[in-house]
Amino acid sequence: MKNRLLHFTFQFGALFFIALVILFFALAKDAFFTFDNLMDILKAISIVAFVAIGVTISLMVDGFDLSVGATVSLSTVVTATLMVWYQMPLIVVLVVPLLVGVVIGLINAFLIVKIRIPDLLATLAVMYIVNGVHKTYTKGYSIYSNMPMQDGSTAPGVMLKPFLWIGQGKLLGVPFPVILMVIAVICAHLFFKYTRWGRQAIMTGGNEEAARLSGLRVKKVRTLAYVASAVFASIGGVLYTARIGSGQIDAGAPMLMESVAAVFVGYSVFAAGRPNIIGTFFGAVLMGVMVNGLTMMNVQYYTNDIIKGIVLVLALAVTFIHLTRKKT
Amino acid sequence: MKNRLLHFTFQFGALFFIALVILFFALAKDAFFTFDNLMDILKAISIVAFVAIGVTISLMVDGFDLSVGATVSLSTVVTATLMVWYQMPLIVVLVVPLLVGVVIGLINAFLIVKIRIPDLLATLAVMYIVNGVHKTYTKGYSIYSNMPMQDGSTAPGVMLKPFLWIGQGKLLGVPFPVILMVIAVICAHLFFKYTRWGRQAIMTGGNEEAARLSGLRVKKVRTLAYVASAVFASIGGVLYTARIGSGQIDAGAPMLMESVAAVFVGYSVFAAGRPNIIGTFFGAVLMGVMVNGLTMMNVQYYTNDIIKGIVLVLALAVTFIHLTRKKT
Amino acid sequence: ACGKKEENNAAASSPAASAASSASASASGASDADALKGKKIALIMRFNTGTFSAQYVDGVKKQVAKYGGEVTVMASDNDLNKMSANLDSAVAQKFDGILLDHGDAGALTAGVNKALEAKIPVVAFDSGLNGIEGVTNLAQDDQKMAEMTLGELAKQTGAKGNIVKVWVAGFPPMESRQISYKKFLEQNPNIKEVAAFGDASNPQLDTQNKMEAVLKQYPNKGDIAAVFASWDEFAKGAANAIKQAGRDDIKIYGIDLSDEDLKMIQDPTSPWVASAAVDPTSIGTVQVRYLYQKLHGDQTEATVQLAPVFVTRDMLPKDKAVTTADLAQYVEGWGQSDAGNTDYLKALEAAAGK
Amino acid sequence: MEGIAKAFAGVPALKGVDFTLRGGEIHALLGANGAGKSTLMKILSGAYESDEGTIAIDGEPIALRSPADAKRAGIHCVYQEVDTSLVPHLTVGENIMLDKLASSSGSGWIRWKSVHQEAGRVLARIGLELSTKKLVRELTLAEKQLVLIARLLSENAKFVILDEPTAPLSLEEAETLFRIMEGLKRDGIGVVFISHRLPEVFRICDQITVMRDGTRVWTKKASESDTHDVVRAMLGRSFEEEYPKLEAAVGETVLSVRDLAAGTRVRGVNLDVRAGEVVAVVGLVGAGKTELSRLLFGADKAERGSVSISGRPADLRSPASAIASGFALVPEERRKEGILVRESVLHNLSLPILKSISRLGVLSGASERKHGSGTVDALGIKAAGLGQLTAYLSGGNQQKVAIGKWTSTDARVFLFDEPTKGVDVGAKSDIFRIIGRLAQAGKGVLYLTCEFAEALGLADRILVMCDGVIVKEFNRGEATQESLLYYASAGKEEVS
Ligand SMILES: Nc1ncnc2c1ncn2[C@@H]1O[C@H](COP(=O)(O)OP(=O)(O)OP(=O)(O)O)[C@@H](O)[C@H]1O
Ligand SMILES: Nc1ncnc2c1ncn2[C@@H]1O[C@H](COP(=O)(O)OP(=O)(O)OP(=O)(O)O)[C@@H](O)[C@H]1O
Ligand SMILES: [Mg+2]
Ligand SMILES: [Mg+2]
Repeated sequence: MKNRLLHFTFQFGALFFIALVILFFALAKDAFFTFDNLMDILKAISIVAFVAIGVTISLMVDGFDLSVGATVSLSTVVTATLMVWYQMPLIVVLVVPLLVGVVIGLINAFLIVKIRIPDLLATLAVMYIVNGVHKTYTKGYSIYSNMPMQDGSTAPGVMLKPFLWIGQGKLLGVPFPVILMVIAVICAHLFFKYTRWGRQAIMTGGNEEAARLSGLRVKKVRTLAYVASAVFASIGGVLYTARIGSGQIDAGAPMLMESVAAVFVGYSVFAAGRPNIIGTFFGAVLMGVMVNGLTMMNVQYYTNDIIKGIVLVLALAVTFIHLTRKKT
Repeated sequence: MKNRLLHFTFQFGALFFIALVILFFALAKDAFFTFDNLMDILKAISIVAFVAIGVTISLMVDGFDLSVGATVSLSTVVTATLMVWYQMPLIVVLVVPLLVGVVIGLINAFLIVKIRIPDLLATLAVMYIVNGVHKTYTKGYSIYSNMPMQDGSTAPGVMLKPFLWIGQGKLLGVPFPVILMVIAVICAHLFFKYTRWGRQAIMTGGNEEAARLSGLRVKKVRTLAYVASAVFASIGGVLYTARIGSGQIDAGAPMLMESVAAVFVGYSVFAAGRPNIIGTFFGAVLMGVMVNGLTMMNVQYYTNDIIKGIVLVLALAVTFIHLTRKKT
Repeated sequence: ACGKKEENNAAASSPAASAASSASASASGASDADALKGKKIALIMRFNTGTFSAQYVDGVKKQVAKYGGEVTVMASDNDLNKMSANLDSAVAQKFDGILLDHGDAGALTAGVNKALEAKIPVVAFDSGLNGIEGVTNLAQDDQKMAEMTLGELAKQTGAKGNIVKVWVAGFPPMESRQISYKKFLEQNPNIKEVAAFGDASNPQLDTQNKMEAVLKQYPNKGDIAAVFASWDEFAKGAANAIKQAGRDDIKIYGIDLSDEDLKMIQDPTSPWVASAAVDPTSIGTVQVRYLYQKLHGDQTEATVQLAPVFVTRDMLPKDKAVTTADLAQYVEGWGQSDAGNTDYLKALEAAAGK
Repeated sequence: MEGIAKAFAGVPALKGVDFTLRGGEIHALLGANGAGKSTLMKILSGAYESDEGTIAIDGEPIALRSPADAKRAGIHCVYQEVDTSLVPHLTVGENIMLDKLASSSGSGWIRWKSVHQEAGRVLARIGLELSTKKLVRELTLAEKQLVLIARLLSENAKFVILDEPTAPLSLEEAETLFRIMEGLKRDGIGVVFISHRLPEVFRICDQITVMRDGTRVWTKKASESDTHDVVRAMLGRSFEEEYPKLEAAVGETVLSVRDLAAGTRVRGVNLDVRAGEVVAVVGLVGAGKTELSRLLFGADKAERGSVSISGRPADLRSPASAIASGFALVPEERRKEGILVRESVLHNLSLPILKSISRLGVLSGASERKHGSGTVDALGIKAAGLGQLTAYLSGGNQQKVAIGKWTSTDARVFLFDEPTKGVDVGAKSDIFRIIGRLAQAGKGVLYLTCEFAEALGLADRILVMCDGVIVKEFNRGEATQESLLYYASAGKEEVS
């Protein structure tokens, strides 16, 4: 009985903790627990959630993709320039950044799978390169509708309305990016839980050698995982552009740490102790709730980080104290 | 014979590569290969080198300290405020930041060794906390001599001359921070190569359980490694303050990635394929040479990152293509 | 303020109808003051690093405090997505007024419209929100600032020689400054840019290191005439490098000015001799005043240009340290901006001060 | 298989080996540690690619470039290193069905219910009672081995390779395995069986191939050969499998354990070991031997009980303090616990004695090397050099390194947990000799094993452990295999 209870605390400890944080803010501030505000929170995390899903996938195959932030940046400016500089139709604007993601994923995979550079090292190098590429491409400028070009002329294009709707519109009262995020989370979760390819990725991450000996083409699996990671980051970049209505240089730089934090909090959810999609989603929610709630409480902005860090530690401690107890 | 040659290329490939980069810049720009400029390069990397030594140590015990950047920031502002706000004597100004480092290291170690939160997760959380602390402490202001205080008065202290000399002075024509760095690199290298404790750290990193069953106090070793990592970062922070003559908020934020890049390039040096002090030093040198050389060549600032990334990839590829060949 | 006045004709739907001041705008000072006390104001910032930023926040806070209100600062870590989320959240929390610091139209338009619908007045600083009716935009004239400091550069160098530019794109004010810079180069064919760099993520140390490399490349006196630092964080780094190298032939002309910068400009050994700037504290002050005008129900200008002031070392006293607070004694036009002040606001200040 | 050759980093492991397997036969592949058995089988199962040579099935040449190719050809393998083929954080069920899940054909959707049902059926076939929902990382080594065998049975194999499957298994479990192998044979499946336990080889195998130093020595019918033949072929010299018992003077009690307990695995153990005495603790798998050794060594925390060495209470708060008190442990899972595989032989050997080879903390390279080469010579460790990574040593030599690192310490009590698992007969008798010498040097030796024959041959006293307690004590010569088995399996009733 006691053991059951313990197991329960442990399994749902982190979720309970998130609920507690939400409850706290709801009691402290009336404006917090309103439909609109909760939607605002979800909308705010939607971009990070996409990037974090990508990071989760790379971690699932026991890799680590440090280049996601740079990929977000590149995809952001590519999306914006396609509209502003080249006046491309919507479909091109949506597809090309994903192709860019595929290319970055393949480069990462090539370095890691073929050249066998350890992932942290390889993706760090790619991070530098992609950061350089996106800045060189725009010469360091942000991209916005009818921006003045360097030759003195004015860029012909504007940010397309339907494109901006992707980031700012609502469907049945729910912000569209939130809908996209929820769909992505559910699909990714089902994929990794119930499809063979998803399990193959998890096997590869759990023990690459065992997976290989079971006849799995682990190189292919890892390659695809890196491509998926980069493509999710690209989607994050497209959403970012649609959300803010311009292409910002270095927009993705803060995304890396934020998404990693979400993924890590996700380790605690359901006491998985491992990267998992649902956990990542709740991790992103927790971070979003914290930022929103703390601002409402009028906590000095510079103390936000302290509280965020402490909450992170607590969430992690709940899980890992237990995971450890269980083992020994 | 052929094998020997291959082995040689491999072992010294990365060093050769660095030499090549230096040669290239030397041929391209007369001013590059002068004593003064080389000293400038070493001076420029001295701070990153200290931080990177810390990161190397945490990686040696199979950990990863993401909090070093935040530690640099905190130590920077602590150093500056001790002089400017509190007019402390030099010795206090030098010792207190190191104690701060010790405390951060102990917190990291507590979370990792006691609570058993995986290192990336724990140090990420600590990174947030420490970043919040240093901003809260200074309320977001930079710290400089006789700064106006928020209550309208003027801070009583100034940056001490002998303190600034640490970052800006020269000894026998060599910048003092360079001397410090060289001493630190040599000592750390000797420590890990020739002392019992250094060996214990490396063995703990190799396989913690086997090391524990061989009688090593692995918890102590890992704790000390995290403390060392944070203390090196603190020294980096102190040097930072001495170099720029003021305490800047968030000064350390870019240090994390830069030092990690140096450490990773270091994996290639002598084909170690693992963290090592000398490698880290050369990694930092390579990065410093690139920044300096590219600035001299007046390369567009936004392409710097691309070149840096490509050089990183090449340096890593040299090693890991070979390491892999060797194994199979 | 030399801003152009634009009559705001959206009287009916104007934020003037804010709940707190539904009384007519010509009501007596005392009751006005009561109605305007205790307001909750949100300040949403794109980034908040550096002394300049800190002083700006200070200006806002102090002014709101003078009016008996309370400020919540929402920082966005240079992430526009976070900034627009913060704006959403400020609207959701029904703040009485919203101040924006930087950002851009694309990211903020939707949120600002939401705020206006909710009858929350918005005053923006350097956010490029000119297209939205009902928002007062403060802007510091970045092109003018660059012109001023570059003009001084030309004057002191005799309009010839090699110069170094420290600049980075990606931020609207920077991009405006670049426009003036380009013009300047065209107009002064004898001035040649020999090096250009800049990194916003690590401005000071990176500039210091790179400047050292450039100095080594041009080791002789006279090789470099001057440095144009488009941001004070860059100027600090460049100043350190030049000063430590003992190259007193090179002068730095900067933009922006904080207390920290002022000390460096005053230092006779420092190469940094001039900077163009708007007083960060008074930006905050003026911005708050306009917000309170709106709260009071007044119609305010759509655009308020904050005139920059040019400060050179020669203007400053040699014998005492000057801060931005008392700089006005030495530099005309600095920090004295009475822009946006009204009688009832003065009354409010007096009333809330008690 | 014909003319198979394979070299690692220029060092040949196989030099042109021929090997033939027929359907419906159990073919034993024997050889000393490092002979190349596993390497040959890894080539056959696609885990390695051969440098030279051809493989043909039913006369058709076939290219085996990956494990997937081999599986398509019906070749399935249970690898020697159990942990390399399991995914620890997944369930038993998923691990059993791993090959199916990894295949690229069939439906993309997984029905978890049927996965667990099917896995449960196979487990029932091998008589293992285990929830298919349990995580593999919580299993014992034996259970892991059985999971791998279950995986094999879930496939439609034409050829089956079992690389030392019996090493971690108890006698009973091994019997079950033999029954399964007989079944496979009846179904016309060809089975390769690798083992260092010669008696079982002769019991169940039809053909025997012996390898030495990367070459095939001969292939014979099992019925036409005997242990002597095989051992001579393996080692290149005549050799009597024996347990060389070195006589040692028995002295004072060095280790005394009273009522030691922790959890359900060790429930109050009392025992004494005297100087110069080899005491064996025998028991079936799961009896709690490993747990006992870990408690004594401070690797796990005891709940109650007292332990003293030479009359002084031992400090068992950590392995480090246990070592200071005079313990040394050669753990069961050598690759994970005994040695650091990514480190050199030299660094492994010097690990516990870093203090004594350093002055003021500075290591003396000369004395480290002297100690290293001394130990390598004394124990007959076969390595390319002191700088070789232990990962590339054969199993027996790895085990010698795991023992060798303790021989220069001043430990008074040596704990050996199954030190002969996966070790060839030559190395095994080396290890026994080492243990004998330790006893002669006045050390107390506690030898934990499930190999009754070893205990009978080696020990001065035998303690039978069952379900966490010592149920019976025999002096040398008193016990037989049967009586040990009786107490080890039925002892429980006698106690309670
Ligand atoms: N991955 C590898 N890299 C380098 N050398 C290896 C590798 N694998 C095996 N070897 C070497 O190849 C030789 C044959 O090893 P193998 O594992 O086939 O022996 P084995 O007959 O299975 O021995 P055991 O009975 O101990 O399992 C040994 O000398 C071993 O050191
Ligand atoms: N709570 C537990 N959960 C999972 N495994 C456990 C637990 N407790 C002990 N074990 C493992 O069970 C195994 C069996 O116990 P133990 O090793 O003590 O018996 P043994 O007689 O040594 O068996 P073997 O012959 O397999 O070594 C040990 O390897 C131990 O790691
Ligand atoms: Mg083998
Ligand atoms: Mg055991």
